[in-house]
Amino acid sequence: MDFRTRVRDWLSANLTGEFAALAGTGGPGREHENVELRARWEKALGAAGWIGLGWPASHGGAGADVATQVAFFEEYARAGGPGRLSHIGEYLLAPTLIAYGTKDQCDRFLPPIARAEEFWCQGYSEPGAGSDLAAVQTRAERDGDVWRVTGQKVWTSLAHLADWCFVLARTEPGSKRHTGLSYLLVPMRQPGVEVRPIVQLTGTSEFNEVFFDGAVTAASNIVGAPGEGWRVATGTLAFERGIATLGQQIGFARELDEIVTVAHDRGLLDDPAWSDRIVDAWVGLQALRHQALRTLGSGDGVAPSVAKLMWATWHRRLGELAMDVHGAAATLADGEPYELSAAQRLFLFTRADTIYGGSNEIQRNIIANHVLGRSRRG
Amino acid sequence: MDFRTRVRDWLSANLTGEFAALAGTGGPGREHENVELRARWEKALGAAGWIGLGWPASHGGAGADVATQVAFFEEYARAGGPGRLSHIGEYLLAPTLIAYGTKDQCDRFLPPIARAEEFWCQGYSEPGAGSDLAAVQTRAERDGDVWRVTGQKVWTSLAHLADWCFVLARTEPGSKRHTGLSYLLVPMRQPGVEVRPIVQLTGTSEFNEVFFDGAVTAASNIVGAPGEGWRVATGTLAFERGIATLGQQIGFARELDEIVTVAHDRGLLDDPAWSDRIVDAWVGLQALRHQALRTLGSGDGVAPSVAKLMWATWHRRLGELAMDVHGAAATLADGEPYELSAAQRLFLFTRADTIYGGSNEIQRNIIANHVLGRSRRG
Amino acid sequence: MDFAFTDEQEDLRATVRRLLAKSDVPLWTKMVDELGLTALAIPEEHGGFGASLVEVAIAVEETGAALAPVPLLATVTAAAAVDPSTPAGAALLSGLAAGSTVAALAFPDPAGPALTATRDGDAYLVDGTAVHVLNGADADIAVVATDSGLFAVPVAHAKRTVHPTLDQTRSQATLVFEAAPAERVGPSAGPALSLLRAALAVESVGVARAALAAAVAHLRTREQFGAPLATFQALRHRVADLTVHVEAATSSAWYAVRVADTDEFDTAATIAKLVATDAAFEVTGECIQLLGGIGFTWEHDAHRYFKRATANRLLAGTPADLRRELTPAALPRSTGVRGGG
Amino acid sequence: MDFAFTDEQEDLRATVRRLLAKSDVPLWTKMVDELGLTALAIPEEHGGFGASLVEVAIAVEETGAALAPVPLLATVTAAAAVDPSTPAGAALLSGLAAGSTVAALAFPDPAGPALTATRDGDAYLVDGTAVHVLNGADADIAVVATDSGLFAVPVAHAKRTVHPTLDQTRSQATLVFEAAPAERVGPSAGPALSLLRAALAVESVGVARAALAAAVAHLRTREQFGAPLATFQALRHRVADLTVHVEAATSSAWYAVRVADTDEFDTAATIAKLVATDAAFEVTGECIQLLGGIGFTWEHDAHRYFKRATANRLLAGTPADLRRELTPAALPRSTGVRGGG
Repeated sequence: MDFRTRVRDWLSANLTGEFAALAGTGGPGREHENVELRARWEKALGAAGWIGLGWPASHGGAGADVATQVAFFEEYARAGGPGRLSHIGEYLLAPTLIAYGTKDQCDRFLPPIARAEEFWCQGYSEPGAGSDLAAVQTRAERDGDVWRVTGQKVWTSLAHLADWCFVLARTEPGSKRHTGLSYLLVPMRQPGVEVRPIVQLTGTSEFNEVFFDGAVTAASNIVGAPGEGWRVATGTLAFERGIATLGQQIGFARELDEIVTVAHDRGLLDDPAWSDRIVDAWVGLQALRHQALRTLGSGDGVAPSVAKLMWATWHRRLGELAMDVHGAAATLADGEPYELSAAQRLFLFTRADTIYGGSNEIQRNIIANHVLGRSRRG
Repeated sequence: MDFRTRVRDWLSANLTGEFAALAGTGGPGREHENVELRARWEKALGAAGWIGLGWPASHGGAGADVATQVAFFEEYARAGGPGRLSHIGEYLLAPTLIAYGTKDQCDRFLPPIARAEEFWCQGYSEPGAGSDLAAVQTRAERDGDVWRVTGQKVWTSLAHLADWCFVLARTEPGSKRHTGLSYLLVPMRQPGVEVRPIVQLTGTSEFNEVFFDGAVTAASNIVGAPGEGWRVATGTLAFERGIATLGQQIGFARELDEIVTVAHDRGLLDDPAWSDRIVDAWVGLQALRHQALRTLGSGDGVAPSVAKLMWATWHRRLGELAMDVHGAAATLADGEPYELSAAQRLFLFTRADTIYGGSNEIQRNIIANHVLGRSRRG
Repeated sequence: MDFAFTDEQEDLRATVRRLLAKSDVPLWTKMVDELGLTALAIPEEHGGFGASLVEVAIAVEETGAALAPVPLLATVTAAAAVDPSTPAGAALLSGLAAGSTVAALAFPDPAGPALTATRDGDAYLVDGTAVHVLNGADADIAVVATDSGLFAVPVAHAKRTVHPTLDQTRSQATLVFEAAPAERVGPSAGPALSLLRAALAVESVGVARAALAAAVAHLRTREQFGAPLATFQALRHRVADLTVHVEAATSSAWYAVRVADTDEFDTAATIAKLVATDAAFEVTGECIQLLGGIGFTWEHDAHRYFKRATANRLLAGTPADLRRELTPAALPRSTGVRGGG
Repeated sequence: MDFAFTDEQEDLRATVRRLLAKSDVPLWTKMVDELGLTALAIPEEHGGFGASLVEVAIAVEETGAALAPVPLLATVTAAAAVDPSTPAGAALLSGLAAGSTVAALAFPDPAGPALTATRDGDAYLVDGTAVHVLNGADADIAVVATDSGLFAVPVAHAKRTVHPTLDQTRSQATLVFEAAPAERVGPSAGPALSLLRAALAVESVGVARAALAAAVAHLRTREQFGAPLATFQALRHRVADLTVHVEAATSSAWYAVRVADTDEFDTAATIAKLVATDAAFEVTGECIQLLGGIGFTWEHDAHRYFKRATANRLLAGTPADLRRELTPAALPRSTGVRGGG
């Protein structure tokens, strides 16, 4: 049986019963939905061996190539699989450990990720630093057998669910910018860690502030040498997106379908001005797909930035289209206190698409550095 | 008889005979048309007292207020009056002389402008300096009773017709940027001046390079003190546009009308996608008008930059619309060697609209300086 | 045409702005009792100040900039639509001027059946459904646009459904009238929609301006990569473009206000609604981007500006609707041949 | 799907680029005789190299980047449309492979009558008017898309009007056929238009890339206000956005090339034409802006890129036409309800 069929069969057999309610829930803008059930679903995924597909076999993975991983994401999206909770561990931490960690670290941390027994969150951004990831003020001091971490992180997705956080902290007092940072693995469930959700414009929450006040982690929980944190953190930043892109686009297509349905029901499709606008959205989605197919795994330095700018900008415009096809009715919410329709949620959360995960401005800086050479700033 | 009627009557009585051929000719993108006849037309305008309407009566003008001057431009545009040749003297030099010049200079230079006996051009921009007007390398040395001017100016409209040029030249050797510049009035018809037309993307020419090689002007032909040239030049830069705006918009409306006619003839107007696009162009034109009416004469510091950005951007889009309504036929020229249709000329020359007379980037710098405070650059 | 404000008008703006800056509660009471903002354009003989729509628009623009959740726009547009020469209109205006009554214009769904008024002896009965009635939760009197004129109906006589809204700073209601007793307050519903559109345009100017000011303040104070954000040219140019949007919105919105007494008003108000609400939408959306992460938090006001701008853009005629309404003006002859200018 | 080029394909690209960089005259002779570019995709049994459309597209992209005034695109699209299993097609391909013949695809005005072919004994007669025939001034053979298949007609048998063009680097002709003797070279005109569109898309990628490279070179060398233009963030971000356009154009154009043998080709070629020519239009236009004053001089190549991009955008289906053609694919069921993905 080919891989795709295997994935499809497993999903259709398992996304049933209590899990049937998960279809289409979770993910960006909807991370607040069905959290406990999704955590159980992750364990089912892990038990079936779907987590860590791309890790090398030597590290407990399936050593799947890019095309195979893409196939998984596509089938998962097509089946309406819910937004993932273990992806930060699987796609951000694990490649980092595999590239820069010790064997002991891999042995300790990879299996619980693969079994969805431990969830992770990412402690990079800090308040007031915006997109400037090197403006780290969180500090960690070595104290005997442990690191003591004090500081504040922000925009931390899923921190409230996470068991661990990988933290960029300043371990050389007085160091500046990219120097003197270390990459620490810090347990979240301890007295020195406080998580406060950030309520976003949708009225829901999926990002958090995380306060470390003398939080403790074992001295061995450092990836790379002390002071090498910037290299470790940026070496795997590019893992963040890419492979998931084609699956993400299936979700986009579903959103566009809903828009088409509304436009049809409201009798707009006979009006060429409306159908042209929808055709443009559809063409843009095809262009996203062509871009992903051409650049996936190509190692092209600007490809991730190009892809992020393309999809975030396209998706934001899709959110506007979703509202416009509803017309004035789109100004009414679905219910009290602030229950939003799918179109409204899409519309509002896509304003965040162009900011989180590297803002449009940061992506433009990266591309410009590549095309025009580095500039002094940005 | 009210002023408007007087203007209208005069135009309908005079834009006849040989001058009838002038209707709609000249102006940006068409400065190469009917030059000699337009020069005679300017003399007729001057003889009738239409040049210098806004100058104070003490300087030989009519002391007309802004509304009256606007009325003249509107009626002139409505009658299809040709692109002006004396406007650089009338609207750029004359206000400068009135503000900063001596009585002798006003007596010497204003009357020939008002009679259209002497045409002027503006010697500010230099090759390689782009929008950086302070990057002046042209130098002038005092030599007994005269200044000797050496250097090169560029983007000089109508230089090939001009009798005089007002030149920003460096008179203090070794001075930098805005300091050490002087504002000199230099006769064009002398051996030390060479004018070379710049052929633009339309295949026609209205800008020039001007080479000064020891060109001479009397010591008295300096406006303001030596070294004060920057203040004199920038003090009247804002005169450049503004009052002419509402007349310019009548020309824009005529261009839009032509587009509507083509769209109608090609059966496009029954298609809402096309009619919406034309409505948007029309709405944009109304917005230009509202903007001009609200800010004319308001002394609002950013208003000229806002207006320039608005009209240049709108006009560029109009040029694209003009091509699009023709479809594939727009790729064929009207004749050999490179005769362009009105739509093609509009389309191509509007690419210059966003560059000359202060590029979009320069206008954005000016607005940003106003809103955000000055920055180190730009 | 003179767009300049008189000294008195500038004073009014400053006074309204001062009150709004205090975030006083009860704000509405103070707006009405202390400043008499609902009385501005009502004739003196009906208890008002006899000022013009310009004064009203100043108050609406400032109230929009503050996103104040008060029924000012609803009440003053209703007041401006009422014909003072009708007896019931005169009475209603007195109540509005005194601030004892909150009113709102009520229109049917453009895609649905019209609202109708039928004579019943000396009185009238209104039937039909009005949708998206602004500040419908607060209104005492609905000023209803029917196909036979403008009618005042006590909201108590309608079935009112107050909806939760995307923009939480302004309520909306659906009002269902079933033979609701009504009084005639104007011969034609004609100018009512244009008044609402012009007011939404002017309000959107205030919303856009305030959002941009918040973003500008952020850029001037926040540092990144070792320099204030306000020194980054890409952001500077974005701010310049947004300034152009605000300027264009201001001009078209105020043009409509200035021609309110002319034949041009319907077209000008439609253009103003299109230009100003599109501009406010663009500006408030981009301000979220300029603010970065905090821009999409609930805590920051940026999303409130954006949601108000979104609502103003879609209510009382979407951009798509407005373009179609403007088509005859933009393409006046089916021959496609028009006179210059 | 693999978008990667083989080493041989990269070599081909480098070779073509080297030749074009020399601005050799006669360029066309060298392209044909030395590199055999017209023979690339022609089967070996007809004198070609038997390579794929990928190799052809590489040559077209590079020739576009150089704005070389040679009939390469016209000839190779005609060659690709011809069915080698037809006797006349096989003969024509031999001539094209040898470079002794220049061909061009010929289509009717979409708004006018179709081109027709009628049987006349063993031969055919073609009637009708073909418009905007690319490189129509140079073509010996018109490969004519009629409603009954693809026919080769010697241009000598047509009334040819060569037009002056906005884009002076490529000629266009109108060809009027009146019972012109013709040979059948393909059963259906079907893929001909898609081949032309895909080729124009790929060529536009080259045009956009070259224009952007020229602007980037300018920004890196020119100083203003005491600093290289390449350090101004507003310009840097503009270049980033244009890079995104070029990338998107590259992906959609090459996607079409890669699926040329599948059922998807017509849709993919139409999307590629829309995406890539719109992108090239935007990029080449903005490059004029980035270059400033010299950007709109006749002397600089910027306007030539812009004019080629303009022509490619409007020929073989305007953006408005293409959108309408794509509507069934984008909105496949009139119910508006579609399956996910």
